[in-house]
Amino acid sequence: MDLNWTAEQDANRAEARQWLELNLAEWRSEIGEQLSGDTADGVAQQMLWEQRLFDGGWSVVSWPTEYGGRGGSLWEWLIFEAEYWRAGAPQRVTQNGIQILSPSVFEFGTPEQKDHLLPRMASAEDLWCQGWSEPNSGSDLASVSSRARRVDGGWILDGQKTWTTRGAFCTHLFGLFRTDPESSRHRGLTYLLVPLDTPGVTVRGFGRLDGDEGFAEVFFDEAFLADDAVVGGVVLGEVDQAWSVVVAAAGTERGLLRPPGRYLATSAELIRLIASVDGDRSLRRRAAIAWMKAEAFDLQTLRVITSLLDGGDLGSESSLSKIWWSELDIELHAIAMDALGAAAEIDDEWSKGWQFALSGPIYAGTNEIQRNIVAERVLGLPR
Amino acid sequence: MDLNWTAEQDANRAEARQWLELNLAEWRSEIGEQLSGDTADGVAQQMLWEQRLFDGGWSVVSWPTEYGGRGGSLWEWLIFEAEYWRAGAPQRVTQNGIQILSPSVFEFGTPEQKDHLLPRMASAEDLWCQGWSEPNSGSDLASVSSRARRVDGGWILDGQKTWTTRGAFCTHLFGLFRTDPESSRHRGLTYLLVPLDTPGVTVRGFGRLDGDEGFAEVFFDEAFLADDAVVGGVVLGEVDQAWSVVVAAAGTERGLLRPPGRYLATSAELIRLIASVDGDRSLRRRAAIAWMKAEAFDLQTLRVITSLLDGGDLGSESSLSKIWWSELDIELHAIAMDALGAAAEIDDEWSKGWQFALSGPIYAGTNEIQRNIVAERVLGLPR
Amino acid sequence: MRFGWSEDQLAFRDAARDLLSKECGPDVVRTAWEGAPDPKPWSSLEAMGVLSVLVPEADGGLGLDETFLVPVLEEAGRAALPQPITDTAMVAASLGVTGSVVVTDLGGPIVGSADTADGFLLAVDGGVALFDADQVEREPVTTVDRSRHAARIRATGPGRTVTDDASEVAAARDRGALGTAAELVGLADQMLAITVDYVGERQQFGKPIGSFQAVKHHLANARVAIEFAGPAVARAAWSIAEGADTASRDASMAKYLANEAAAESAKVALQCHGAIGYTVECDLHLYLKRSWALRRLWGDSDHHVDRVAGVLFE
Amino acid sequence: MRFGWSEDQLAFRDAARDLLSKECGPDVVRTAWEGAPDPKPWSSLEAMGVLSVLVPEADGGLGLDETFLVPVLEEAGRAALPQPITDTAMVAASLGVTGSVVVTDLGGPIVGSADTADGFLLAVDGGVALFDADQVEREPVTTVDRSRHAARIRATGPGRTVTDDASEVAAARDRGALGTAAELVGLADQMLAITVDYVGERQQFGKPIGSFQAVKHHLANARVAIEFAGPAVARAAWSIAEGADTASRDASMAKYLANEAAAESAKVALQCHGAIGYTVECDLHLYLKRSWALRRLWGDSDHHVDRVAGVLFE
Repeated sequence: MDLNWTAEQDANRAEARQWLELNLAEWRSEIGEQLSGDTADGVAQQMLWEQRLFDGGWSVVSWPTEYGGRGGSLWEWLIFEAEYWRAGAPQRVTQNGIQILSPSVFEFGTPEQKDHLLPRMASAEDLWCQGWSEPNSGSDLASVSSRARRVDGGWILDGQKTWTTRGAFCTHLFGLFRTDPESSRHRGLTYLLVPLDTPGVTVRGFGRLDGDEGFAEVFFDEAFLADDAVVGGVVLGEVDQAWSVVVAAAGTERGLLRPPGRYLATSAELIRLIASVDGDRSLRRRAAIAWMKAEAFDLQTLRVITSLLDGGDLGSESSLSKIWWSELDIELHAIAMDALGAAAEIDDEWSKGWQFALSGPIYAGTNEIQRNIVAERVLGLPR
Repeated sequence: MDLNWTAEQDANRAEARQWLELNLAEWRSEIGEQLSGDTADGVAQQMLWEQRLFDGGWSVVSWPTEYGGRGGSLWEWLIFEAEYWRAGAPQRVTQNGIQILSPSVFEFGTPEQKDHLLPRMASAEDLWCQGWSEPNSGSDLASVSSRARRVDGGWILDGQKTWTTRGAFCTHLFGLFRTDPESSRHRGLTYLLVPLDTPGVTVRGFGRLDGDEGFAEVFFDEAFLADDAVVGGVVLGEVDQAWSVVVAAAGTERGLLRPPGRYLATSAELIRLIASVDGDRSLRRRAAIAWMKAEAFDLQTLRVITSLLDGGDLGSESSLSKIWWSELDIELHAIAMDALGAAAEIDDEWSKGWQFALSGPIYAGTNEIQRNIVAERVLGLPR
Repeated sequence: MRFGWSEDQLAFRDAARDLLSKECGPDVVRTAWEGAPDPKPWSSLEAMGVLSVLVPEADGGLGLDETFLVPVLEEAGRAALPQPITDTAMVAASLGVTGSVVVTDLGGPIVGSADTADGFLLAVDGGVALFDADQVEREPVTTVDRSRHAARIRATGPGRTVTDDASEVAAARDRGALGTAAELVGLADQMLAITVDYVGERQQFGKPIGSFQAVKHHLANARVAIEFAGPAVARAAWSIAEGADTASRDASMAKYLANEAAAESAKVALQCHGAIGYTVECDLHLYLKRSWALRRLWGDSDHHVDRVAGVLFE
Repeated sequence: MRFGWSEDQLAFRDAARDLLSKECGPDVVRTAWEGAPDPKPWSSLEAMGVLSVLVPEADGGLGLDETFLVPVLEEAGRAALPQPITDTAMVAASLGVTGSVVVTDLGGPIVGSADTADGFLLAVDGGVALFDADQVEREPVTTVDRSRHAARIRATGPGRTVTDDASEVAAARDRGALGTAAELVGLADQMLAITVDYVGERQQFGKPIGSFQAVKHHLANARVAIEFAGPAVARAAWSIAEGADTASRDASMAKYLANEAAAESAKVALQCHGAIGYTVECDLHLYLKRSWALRRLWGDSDHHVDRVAGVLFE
């Protein structure tokens, strides 16, 4: 056990910190008032930021350099993320591609798909949204009913996706479609890559809980998706075999590691807030408890990365992390709301953060599903 | 709405308070050191107390006078219970009979059974324990497998009951036995009344969590229960129809109303404890919250009694109360443990109370079952 | 001893509930998010006498007490009525101040319906004074619940002194806590009801999600919290109406338990709705955000717990 | 950066686990409830060098640090080893005090193994001094966990001063919190493991109770709490071994999270066992009661939260 960072890692951290400080200041003066990343104007601002990140070589720290990455280890990724959130940099509009799609491209993509998709994802030339949920398929992902029918030279898509984060501002969607009409549940699904400007595809943005247009519905109405609509092909993995891609993605390390720096940064802000409002002893105690939980998440991540580097895999334990960070995020913001008292109802950063935190136990598989997974796959309880 | 007590009710309260003060003092000087009511010597002490209660006319306040009661209303019962717990009087060793058996005797008993059973129960001549749970039937009561086979002049009993509270000190058991060997689940069960000195019945006391011999196993080994082993007959209700008795008992008002005075008394003690150890603000806040919950339980009981007197019935709402008082009892004792700090591990009244409180979410139907009932029967969610 | 609303109180409440279910559905609440609220439900309640329950008959009111008003405020909460009915019908009316919409900063610095109110009851030097709409300056505040139309208010005119008596001001604050507690119990019940309907219909894994034990237990928890907050609110109404010694303590207890019931109901309602509830297209958010605002008005949970602790440990 | 036990540390831990699983099963813990504990597991651990991990090689110890000892203390917790191993192997050893069983009142006024200890390390005027068994008076205390054989201790002889340095005493207290935290993580894991086995076997309503979602979620909550307490304990071991500036804060964080993990595990273990667990015939109570005792030794949760808050809000 050695919790000291190496001199090289310290240097990485210093470099990241300096770069972020300088570039955030420049970007902020360039854009004026910063808008929500879940609005059209806000996304436009953030594209400028993504461009800076990519140009600076910080967009995808742990990817190989050939795909636009920095070739860094998971440690360097973790260090960068800690600095990123500490600096108050904005949530990434590229995150659904980088966190959810890219691990599957790395594992299942053809060389041509990797060469084409990954650099464009890293540079935000393509902005990807996730097409998994449907009006009748939320927690029960295997019940998706959007269809893709094989025709000469491509696929005809029909159906609807929804709750698609930032769908109204993205260029592409990755999604699950039922390609074997005789199939049911998790069999007969194909993982397709769909440009959103495909004729027959309609995107309608709508308001999330905080009112920002952070969600979209995506309608597929006899939309023809040509096999070459995406360089390297529109199918990721094998036809009818999307489920194996989905399952593998849940077990891979890239992307699914939630950066603890985010919660450490929020807990540091919370402590400043409470110190500034002269919080009483019970608020200070609650904040100290939340800080410890953020710190524990950081430590657990260090443990997980050590284990991954030793050749272990993440597996179902990611469900433990998801329960922890999502409930911690609510706790951090609930304490802030209590510290703000009457001012908590003002529509500002803290109350936006509170509302966003409430989505944590819902998205990426509800915490009820995560607890089932912990019970069944980690503890081995009967299904 | 009128939350004032009548002059007559105030007089009842004063009478009860005075009687309890005098008689508790006399009883305490009579017995010396008070022992746990879950030990043989403690039960002997408490029988003296039960005798006093009965002689004073306070054993069963709301029963008709013909059965040894005081003929009081539910309000008078409530007032007496509040005074009883406020005075620090001991838990009743007669309670399983008075609270669980007697409502069914009132509703399903023959006149002869009522005349015989009820006065002896009120005077503690008979001490009843409950024979419902079996080694393989806890939450799932309908799965009981102890059998009663009809023979000339009586029944032959076989099987085993367990977790029978104070079984080692009781004279009689009321229990569910499978009388139709072809039956399954809740059909074919009969509610039998069994003297524990019946040959072939063996009782073995064993330690509850706190180490006191508060539980017993009761073994039935070809035990012959004569039809006249209990005056009025050993079957309560109809043969093979015990389930209707059990269901009705859950909906009747007598007995199932948990006296809120018990938790009000504990919260008053908790406040004294915390004031005495100079508890910090967060302990005081926690105690104030627990006090409010005890008070809310009292108020909800007043609401329920008002509704019962208006002709309503208790029904599944008793599950709401059970969840509330059982979790409140743990909360009250957990705060006390925290206030005691290092002294919390000493085996005394508070730590005994803590351990006892932990049984609350388990007995009388686990709180998991109660929440199912609230969801399905109160809210109408699908089973 | 009789702990339940009277026939008259229930009839009055039921009339308000009928009226609000017809005139103040979620669509009406939504209009208040866009601009001025529909005046209809408010004027219907006014016509029913709800706003003047506490006004003496001699002054044209109903001359009744808080035990008549509180059940109606629960209904106003259930409907998420946009106007600040506690301010007008409970606080202002009890201080003898009438007007169509009277709002006050006694419950906190951020005042609702600031743009349409015709009377402003403001804390002034330990007392309260009444100001007309043209005697105040409004600094609008964008709140999460847009239907509140909130602002910070500063007096620019002299106003009319309503009372200098600190105990009357304290009593007004108790009434504000009580009225808000009643609204919160109604909101909690409404969020639960919407969710019970939803989870009975929504199918996942081949069955209604309401048949999953985790969903059942979430909703059971909300039901338990409401079951025990309701009587605390009713008792506080009675204590205040009777001028009981425990009135302040009872108001605090009511507000605390109602706060917690609303918090529990809001939490499980959103979680059991999942992504569908996490949008402004779903009606749930109207009630959710109102409950968040009311939880901190007229004293948050810590404030009221401290008041109760102050009595218990005095 | 490498956050995991080394091969050597794991091998040492596994050896202790094997030893304890053979020599300190629930039956052995039960004997300590009736009288003096079986000396075998303790002397085996002593022979393995566990008691002298922190003792310099020059003094006949292993000359290793807390990162070797802590994984073994988790195993001692898992086994509910009756003797106070944290007192002896962690606290006394780090102060250069050796002996077969050394106990101390630095962690609280109620001291375990008071009847069999051969050394008593007692707080004296800001420092600590060591007393022999015949230099102390014991006032036995009946504790819920009878296997603790606890007493309040009063010195009757002069003793030998071990240190007068307040910072050494404070460091000893941090080590006590760390060692106890490690024991609690082991206990939490043990209670969970026993319960997972039980709910997989116990049938009600025609299936194992572990297939009910409510039971699953209870146990998942315990697993989550343990998952995040473990790394906090490991980090505190490293911080103390390295003499890091954050050592005290990290020890408090470890103790707090371990306390809460043990509390959660104890709660759900008992609830999921139902009446079967609510008896002294079921082994669960041995671990349950030990966890209750250790939660309040060497500082309870409020104490350690306040220490962390003190650093964060300094």
